[in-house]
Amino acid sequence: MSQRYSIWALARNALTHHESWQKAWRSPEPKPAYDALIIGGGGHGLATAYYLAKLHGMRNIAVLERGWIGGGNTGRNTTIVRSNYLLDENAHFYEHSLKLWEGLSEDLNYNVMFSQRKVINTCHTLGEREATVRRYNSMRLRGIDAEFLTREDLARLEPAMNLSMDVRYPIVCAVSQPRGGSARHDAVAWGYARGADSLGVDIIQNCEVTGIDRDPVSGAVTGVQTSRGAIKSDKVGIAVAGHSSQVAAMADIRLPIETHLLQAFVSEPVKPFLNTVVSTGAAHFYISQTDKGEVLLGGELDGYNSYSQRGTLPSVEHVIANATEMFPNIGRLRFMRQWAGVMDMSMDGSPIIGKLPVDGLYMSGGWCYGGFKATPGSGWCLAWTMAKDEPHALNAGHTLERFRTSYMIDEKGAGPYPKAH
Amino acid sequence: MDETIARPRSPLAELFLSAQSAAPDDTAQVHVQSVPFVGQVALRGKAEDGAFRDIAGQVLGLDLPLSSGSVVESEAVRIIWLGPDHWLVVTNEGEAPALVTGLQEALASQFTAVIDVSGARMRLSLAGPAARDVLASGCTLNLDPSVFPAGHALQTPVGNATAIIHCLADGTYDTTPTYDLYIPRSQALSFWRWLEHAGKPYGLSVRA
Amino acid sequence: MSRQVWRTEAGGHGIDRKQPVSFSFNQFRLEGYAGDTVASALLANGVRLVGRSFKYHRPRGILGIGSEEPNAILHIGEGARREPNTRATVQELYQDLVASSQNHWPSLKFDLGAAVGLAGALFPAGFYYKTFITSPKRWLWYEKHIRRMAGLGEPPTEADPDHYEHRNAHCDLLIAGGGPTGLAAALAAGAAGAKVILVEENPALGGQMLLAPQQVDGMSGQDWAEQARAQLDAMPNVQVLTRTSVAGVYEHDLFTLVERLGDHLAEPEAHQPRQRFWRVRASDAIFATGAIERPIAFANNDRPGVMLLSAVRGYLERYGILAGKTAVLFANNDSVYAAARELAAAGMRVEAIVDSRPFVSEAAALAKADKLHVLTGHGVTAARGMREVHGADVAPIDANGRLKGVTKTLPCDLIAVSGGWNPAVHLHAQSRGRMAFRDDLAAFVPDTDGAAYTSAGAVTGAYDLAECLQQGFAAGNAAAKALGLDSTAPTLPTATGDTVGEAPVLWAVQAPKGARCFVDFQNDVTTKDVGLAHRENYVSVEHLKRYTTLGMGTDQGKTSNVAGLAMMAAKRGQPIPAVGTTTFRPPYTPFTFNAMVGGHTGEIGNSVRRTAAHDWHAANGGVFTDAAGWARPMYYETEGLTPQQRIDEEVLAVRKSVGVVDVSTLGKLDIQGPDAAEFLDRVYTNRFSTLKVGRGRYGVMLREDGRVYDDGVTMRLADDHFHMTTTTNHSGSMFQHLEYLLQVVWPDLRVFVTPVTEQWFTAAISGPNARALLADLAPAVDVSNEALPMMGMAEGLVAGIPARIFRLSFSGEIAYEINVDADYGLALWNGILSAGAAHDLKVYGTEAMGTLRIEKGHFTHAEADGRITPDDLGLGGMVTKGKDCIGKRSLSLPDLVAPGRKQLVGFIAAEGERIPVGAQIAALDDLDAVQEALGHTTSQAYSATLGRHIALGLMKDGRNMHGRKLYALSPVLGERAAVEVVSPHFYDPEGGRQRG
Amino acid sequence: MMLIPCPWCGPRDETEFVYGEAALERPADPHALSDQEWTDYLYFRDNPKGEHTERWFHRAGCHHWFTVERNTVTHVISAAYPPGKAEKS
Ligand SMILES: Cc1cc2nc3c(=O)[nH]c(=O)nc-3n(C[C@H](O)[C@H](O)[C@H](O)COP(=O)(O)OP(=O)(O)OC[C@H]3O[C@@H](n4cnc5c(N)ncnc54)[C@H](O)[C@@H]3O)c2cc1C
Ligand SMILES: NC(=O)c1ccc[n+]([C@@H]2O[C@H](COP(=O)([O-])OP(=O)(O)OC[C@H]3O[C@@H](n4cnc5c(N)ncnc54)[C@H](O)[C@@H]3O)[C@@H](O)[C@H]2O)c1
Ligand SMILES: Cc1cc2nc3c(=O)[nH]c(=O)nc-3n(C[C@H](O)[C@H](O)[C@H](O)COP(=O)(O)O)c2cc1C
Ligand SMILES: [Zn+2]
Repeated sequence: MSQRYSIWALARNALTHHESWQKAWRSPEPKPAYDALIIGGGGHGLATAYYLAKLHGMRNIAVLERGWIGGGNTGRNTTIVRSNYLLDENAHFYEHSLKLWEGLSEDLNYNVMFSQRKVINTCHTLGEREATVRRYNSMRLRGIDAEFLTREDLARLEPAMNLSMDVRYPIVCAVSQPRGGSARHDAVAWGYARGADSLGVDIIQNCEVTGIDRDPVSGAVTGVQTSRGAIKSDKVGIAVAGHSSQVAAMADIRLPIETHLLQAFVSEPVKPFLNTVVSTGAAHFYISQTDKGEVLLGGELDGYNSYSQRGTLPSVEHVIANATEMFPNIGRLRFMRQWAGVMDMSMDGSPIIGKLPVDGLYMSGGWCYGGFKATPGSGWCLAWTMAKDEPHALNAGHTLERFRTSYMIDEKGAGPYPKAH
Repeated sequence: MDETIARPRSPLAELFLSAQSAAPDDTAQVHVQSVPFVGQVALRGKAEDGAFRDIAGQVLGLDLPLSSGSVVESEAVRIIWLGPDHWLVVTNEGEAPALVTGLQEALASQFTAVIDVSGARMRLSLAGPAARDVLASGCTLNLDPSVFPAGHALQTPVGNATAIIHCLADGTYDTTPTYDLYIPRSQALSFWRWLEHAGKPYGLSVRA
Repeated sequence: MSRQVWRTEAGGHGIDRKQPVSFSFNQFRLEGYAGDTVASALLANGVRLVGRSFKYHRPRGILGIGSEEPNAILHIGEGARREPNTRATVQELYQDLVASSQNHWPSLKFDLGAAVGLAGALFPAGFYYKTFITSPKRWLWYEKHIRRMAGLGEPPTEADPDHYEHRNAHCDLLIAGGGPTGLAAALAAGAAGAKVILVEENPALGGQMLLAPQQVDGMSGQDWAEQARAQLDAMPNVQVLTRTSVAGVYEHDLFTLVERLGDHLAEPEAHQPRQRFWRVRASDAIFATGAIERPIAFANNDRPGVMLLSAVRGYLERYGILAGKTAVLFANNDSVYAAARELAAAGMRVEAIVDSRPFVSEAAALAKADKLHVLTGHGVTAARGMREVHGADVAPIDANGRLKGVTKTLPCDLIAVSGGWNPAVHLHAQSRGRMAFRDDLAAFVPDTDGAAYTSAGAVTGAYDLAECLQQGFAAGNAAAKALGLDSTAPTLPTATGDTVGEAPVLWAVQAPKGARCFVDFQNDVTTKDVGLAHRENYVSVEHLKRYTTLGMGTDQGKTSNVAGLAMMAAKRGQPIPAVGTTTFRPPYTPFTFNAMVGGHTGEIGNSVRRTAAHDWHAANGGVFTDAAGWARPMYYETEGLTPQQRIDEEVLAVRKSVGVVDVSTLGKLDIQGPDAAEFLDRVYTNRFSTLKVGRGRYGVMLREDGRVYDDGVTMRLADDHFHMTTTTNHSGSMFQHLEYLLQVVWPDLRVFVTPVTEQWFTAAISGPNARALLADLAPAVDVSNEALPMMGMAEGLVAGIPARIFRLSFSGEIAYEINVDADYGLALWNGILSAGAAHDLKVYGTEAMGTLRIEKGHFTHAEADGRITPDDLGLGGMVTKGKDCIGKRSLSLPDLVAPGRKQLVGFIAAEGERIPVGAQIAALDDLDAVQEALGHTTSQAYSATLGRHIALGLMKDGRNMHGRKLYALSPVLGERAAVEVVSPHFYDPEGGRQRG
Repeated sequence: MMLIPCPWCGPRDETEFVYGEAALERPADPHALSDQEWTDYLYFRDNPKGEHTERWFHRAGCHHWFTVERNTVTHVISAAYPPGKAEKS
C-alpha cells in the first residue's frame, strides 16, 4: 500500500494541512481487456477483487460499478455482523467471514470500525427460547461462540430495555453471540476499494454493465458491454445484489431470486445508551446505536417485489411501534431519516456463491438480509471460485444447482417464498 | 343440568356491566354502547348466480346488495355486502338458527353456504359528534359523508382489528354521527383498549 | 431575573408584551414574552452561546429562525419530558420552560471536549478510518470513548408520559407551506370548492412575510396573512393546520404530517394529544415551501453572533429583537439593503454593508447615497472572537471569493450573512421529482417535467412577492380546474416585497491556511474537509456526504448541502448540475418516534386474541403465552406446586381420569360445495372423498415444495360440507392458501371456504373418564363407543348448549372436542367444570398438552419445521397413491429422496436426567467439544406418565438409529443428558387407549 | 403506502392486503413435467425491474385474490382485475 494510514501519518499530514493525502483509489479509464471483471462495486464486488489480487495473484482486474462504490445495499444496511446460523453450509461460511472481519481493519490498513459489542436475540415465548437455544447450541458444537442471557443479564447489558412481563412481547430470556456486532458500512467498501486499488485493481465507477458477451460456439463468456464501452474478459463475476436477475439475464440465466424492498431508519444522534445490537424475531425489528449516536433501526421486508430504493410507511410504523415498547425511552427521540435497499431475496433465504451455467461466469447473490456480514467471506469465496474455476469447500453447497434438486438451505423453513425469509 | 349457566356472554361483559352503575358522562363527545347479541349469518353464493340471488332474496325478503359498501335492511334483517360471494345477514338475537335453516332449505339445490356466525363478531355502537374523528384515527377509509354516507358499510381495519363499519347516521341534517362496528370476538378487549386510547382526546363514555 | 436587554422598545408582531413568560436556560432564570421561541427569548436576553458543536465542541450560537437551524439545539423539558436536540428556533416559549445546552463537559462555557477542536488538525474528515487500525478488542476500548464524545443531547431515560394521536384524512388538495404562495393557492382552490388542507410548520401563517416588512393590497404582509386566514377559516371545505409539518411524501399520494398540539404548552392536559400524526391521501398537492437562506463560508463563520440575514431581520420584525448592537452585513444580493435600513431604523449600528458583488447595484448606489457604509466587491474573510463575535475581517475579493487586497477588521458583535436562497425542494424530491438547476440563482428548483405535484412560489425560484402570489393563485386555480371545479380566480392582490436583484453566487471566501470555514455547522464539516474528500477521490456527492458527514445531521443540511456540493463541483471542474444532489428522504424535519407510533404500541398496536374462557383462565392462575397472537394458558399456577409439578398433575389427570383444555385457538374452516371432497383430495396428501358423513380424518398438507405445511382433522358434516381444523399458527395463512387454490388455480371447483375460528369455542376433554363426563354433560347424546367412535361426531346439547362433538384425540386418550357458539363458550367451560368435579377433572394448559402429544409422538411445527417431508416424519404412508395433491410432485425431487435425511425419532433420558431445552445430539459427553451434531431435539418434556424426560427430535437416518446411546447437549445452558434413541411413539403406540 | 385497487372493493391501503407472488400459472399436470421444468416453476422467477404481474389477496376486505400489474420501480399500478381474466379490464 503506497500510503499507510496511522495516527502518525495523520499527525504528519496535519502539519501540511492534509494536503498531501493521496487518492484512496484511482479512477482510471477502463482498459479494453482484463483477466477478470467484477460487476458491482458493493462490498462484495470490491472484496472479491481484493482477494483475487491479494490471494490469487491476479492483478489485471476491474470492478465495474454502475454508480458510486458502496452505494447499493452496502451503503444502506443496518450493519449487523454475526455468524449465528443453524445450517451447516451457512454456519461454516459465516463463521469464516466473521474471522475475516476480525482481522479486516489491519489487513486493509483501513479502520472499518468493526465493533464486537455483542449481538443479542431476545426470546419472547418458551417456544422461541427453545428454537433459539437450539440454534445457539449448534453453534457451540461447531466451536462458535454463543451464550445464554437471563433477564438479569439483560438488565445489566441494556439498562434501557423494558423487562416488564406486562407488555405485548415480554422478554423471557435472550441468547447472544458475543463476537457479533457491527461495522462502519461505508468504510468497508472504501477500505476494500483502497486495498484492491493498491494491488492494481481498476475501480471503474459510473460504468453500467448492459450486456454479457459470449462466444457464439462455446457459449463461454468473452466480455461485457458497458455504458463506457465493451470490455473483454473470460472471467466475469456478478456481485450486484438486488440486480442479480437483470445481470444474469444478460447471459440468458434465470435465477431463483426476487428483488424486495428492505428499509432502515435512524433517529437523531444522542449520547450512547444502547450498548449492544439487539434483535427480536417476535416483534420484527433490530436496533443498535451507531458511533455517531443515532439509533439505527430496521425491520422486515415490505413483502412485495420492488426495485424502489425508497422508504415506505407501514413497515417503519410497525418497527417503531414495537421498538418503543422494548425501549420506551426512545419514544421522544426523533425520526431523522429513512431509506431502503434493493434486496436479493433467494428462494431458500441463503446465498448463491459459485459458478453459473455459462463458462467463465460466476456470481455471488441472493444475500437477503444477511449479506453485509458476509462481505469478506463472500469476496473470499468468490475470488477462490473465480481463480480456480471451482468452489471452495466453504461455498460448495451454495450452488445454483441446489434449486434443481431441492437441496434447500432454508434457515427459517419458510419454503420457496422469498418474502418469508 | 343447571340451565342457569347456559347464558351467552359478551367478550366485553365486564366493561358494560360496570358501565351500568356509572353515571353517564355528558361531556363526552363519543359514546360506546354494546349490542352484544345479534344473530349473524354468513351467506355465501355467487353474485352472478341469478337463481341463488332470487331464492335468497325471497327468503330474506330483500334483494341482496351487490356492490361494495351497500347494505339493505328490513325490520327483520340487515344484509351487508362483504364480497362478491359473501354477505353478512344480521338479525335479532336468537333468530339466526331459524334463518339458517330457512335459507339452507330453500337453497338446498344451489351452490351456497349458509353458516351461523352469531358468535364470531361482537357489535358495538359508536355515536357522538366526535365519532368520526375517533374512527379516523384508526381507519384509513374516507369517512366523509359524501363518500361514506349513512347506510353504507365496509369491512376494513380499524385500530388493531378488522371491523365492519356500518354508518347509521353520518352527521348531515343535524344527525349525530353513529356507527355500528362489528369486531372479531377474540379481539374485542384489545379493540376496546384501542378505542379507549383513540377516544381519549374527545372524551369517551360507555353506555350499558 | 435579567432584563431583556436586546429587546427593542416596541414592535414585534409575534409577541405579546403584556404577557411575560419566565423560563430557565442552564439554570438561569430568564424572561421572554408569549409568542417568543426559545431562540428569540434567549436573544432578547443577550444570550448567544447556546451549545457546543458535534465533533469539535466549538461554541455555537443561533444561526437561523426556523426549522433550518443547525446550531441552536437544546434539551427542552425535564424528567420524562426532557427532549434532546430541540431546535430553539422552533420551540415556542411557555411558562417555566426548562432549557439546557448539550454536548459539553463540564460546562457550556468551559468544555473539555473542545480539546478535540483545538487538536482539530488531527481530526479531518474520515480520520477514524486512518487511525485506531488495530484488533477488534482494542478498537472496542477506543470506541467506548469515542462514542461518549459523539451524540448530541442526552437520551431520555424514562417512558414518555404524553398522549399521541393518529389521524387519517382525505382531501382534494394538500398545500404545504402557509406563506404568501400557499395562502394564495388555498384561497383560490378553497373558493372554488375544493377540499383543501393547508399545512404550515410555524404557529402563524405568512411565511417570509412575517420576517420582513412587505405590502400586499396596501396591508402589511402579516395583516394580509391574517385576513387570508379568516377567509379560509370561513370556508368549510378548507382546513388550516399550523404548527404542522409535512414530513413525508409516499406512494400513491400519501402525505404524512406531524401536528404539534402540545409542544408550546408547559404540560398538555392529560387527555390532549401532544402531537398528532396525520396520514393524508390527497388527490393533488401544491408545494409552496419557500426557500431557505444560505450562508457564505468564511473563517470562523460558526462563531456565536454570525447569523443568517433573514433571521436577523425576522427577529426584529417578529420578536422586536436586535440580535446585536453593531452589525456587519454580508451578502451577495440586494436584500441586504432593505435589511440595513430596517436594522438601522430600529437602532442597530450597521458598521458596514459588505456586498460581495463586483458591481454597484441600484440598491447599493441608493444606500451609498444615503451614507450607509457600503463595501462592494468585498467579503467577510473571518469572524473574530471565540464565544462571541467581536469583529469582522473584511477584504476586497474577486468573484470566486479569492482575496484581492488588504484585510481590515471592523468591530461588530453581529455578522449577518446572506448568500442567496436554496428553494426547499425537499417534498418535490421526495415525490420522485427531478431537479433543474437555475444558474441565475445558483440553486436547484423543481423540474416541472414529469412532476407529480405542483411547486409554486419561492420554491420555484420566484423570490418576488408579487410573483409568488401570482403563482399561488395560478396553482390553486389549476388544481381546482383539474378536479373539475369551476374556478373563477379571486383577483390578484398587488404586492411589494423586497428585491433580490442580481445575485452572483458566492459559496466561500478564501481563508488563511489552517482557519476553519464551516459548510455544515451541525456536523462540523469545513471547506477543507470538502477539499480533502476531493483529494482522496471521494468525489461523488454521495461519497462526499458520507466521508465528511455533510448534511447528515438533524438539519439534514438545509443550509449546507448545496454549498458543499457546489464546492465539490468547483474542485471537479464540473458544473453543479453535473455533480448532482444527494437524495432527499423523509422526514422534512425530524419528529418524535412517538408521534408516528401514536400510542399504537403494546396491545393497542398488536391486538391480543382471547378465547371466550380467557377471564376464567386469568382468574384461575393461567400463565399465558402468545401463540400466533392468541393468549393461551401454558399451565395454571397452583399454590404449593412448582410449574413442573402442576404440569405433571395436569398430565396425570388426563392419563388417569380426565382433563379439559381450551383449544379454541385452532383454526377452523367451514368448507362447503359440491366439489368440497374433490378439493380436499387435492390439498391433503390423503383422501377425503372416501370419508363417510359424520366421520373425520386426520390429514397432512404439503407446501408446493413437498415439505409438510400443516395437519389437522377434518370432519365430514354432510356430503358437501366439511369442518377443517388447522394449527393455531396457520389458521390465517391456510385460509388464504385455500382461497388461492379455489380462486386462482381451480376456479372450476365449486367450493366455499369460510373462516369460522371466531365462531366456535372449543374445549377438549380427554382421559379415560372423558366419556363418562360427556355422558353427564350431554344426557341426550348417545356417547357410546359404537354411536360415537374414534373420529366420529355427534350434535346435541352439551351443558344445555347446542354443540358439535368431535371425537378425536391429540393426547392419546379417549377425547372429545366440544364446539359451541363462542358467546356460550364460558357457559360451556363452566358447565364442564361443574360436571367434571365428579370425575376428578383437571384443567390443563398448553404445556401439559405438549407433554401428552410428545408422549404420543404427534408432531407440531417444532418437528415439521418447514424442511421436513411426510416420510421424514414417518408418515410416508399418508401420501395416497393414485391421486395428486399440492406438493406431491416435489416429493420425487432428488433431494427429497436422498439418503441421510433427518427423520423423526424419540429420545429418552437416562433415569433422573433431564433433556435440556433446544439440545443437540452428539456422541461425546462434552459440552465444550467441537463435534458433529447427529441430530437435535425438537420438543422435550418431563413425562410424568413414564417417569422420564423424553424428547422428540430429528436425526440423520434416524429410523436406523433406534437403540443408540448418545448425549443431548445444551452448551449455552450448560446442561446435558444421556439419552437413548427410541421410536417417537412413547406411549400406547398401538393407540388402543384412544379408541377404547 | 400503496393504494391497491381491489376489483371488488376499490382502492384500499396496502396494509389491507397480503402479497402473494408473481402471477404464475400452476402447471395443470405437475407429474408430466421433468424435474427441470417443475423446479423452474417452483423456484425460478423473472423478477422484472419494471412491469410485474402479481397476485394480491384482500385479507381485510372481500377475501378475494386478484391480479395486479404494478411497476416494481415506481410502484405505479396500471391494472387490477380478477384472476383468470387474462388481460387488463
Ligand atoms: C435496510 C437493509 C438492512 C440490512 N441489514 C443488514 C445487516 O444488518 N447485516 C447484514 O449482514 N446484511 C444486511 N443487509 C444486507 C446487506 O446490505 C447486503 O446483502 C450486502 O450489502 C450486499 O452487498 P453487495 O456488495 O452484494 O451489494 P451492493 O452493495 O448492493 O452492491 C451491488 C452493486 O452493484 C451495482 N450494480 C448493479 N447492477 C449493475 C450493473 N448492471 N452494472 C454495474 N454495476 C451494477 C450496484 O450499483 C451496487 O453498487 C441489509 C440490507 C438492507 C437494504
Ligand atoms: N428577501 C428576499 O429577497 C426573499 C428571497 C426569497 C423569498 N422571499 C420572500 O419569501 C416569500 C416566498 O413566499 P412563499 O410562500 O413561496 O414561501 P415562504 O417562505 O414565505 O413560505 C413557505 C412556508 O412553508 C413552510 N414550510 C416549508 N416546508 C414545510 C413543510 N414541509 N411543512 C409545512 N410547512 C412548510 C414554511 O414554514 C414557510 O412558512 C415571499 O414573500 C418572497 O418575497 C424573499
Ligand atoms: C448505518 C447507517 C447510519 C446512517 N446514519 C445516518 C445519519 O446519521 N444521518 C443521515 O442523514 N443519514 C444516515 N444514514 C442514511 C444515509 O444518509 C442514506 O440515507 C443511506 O445511506 C441510503 O442512501 P440514500 O438515502 O442516498 O438512498 C445512515 C445509513 C446507514 C446505513
Ligand atoms: Zn376487496
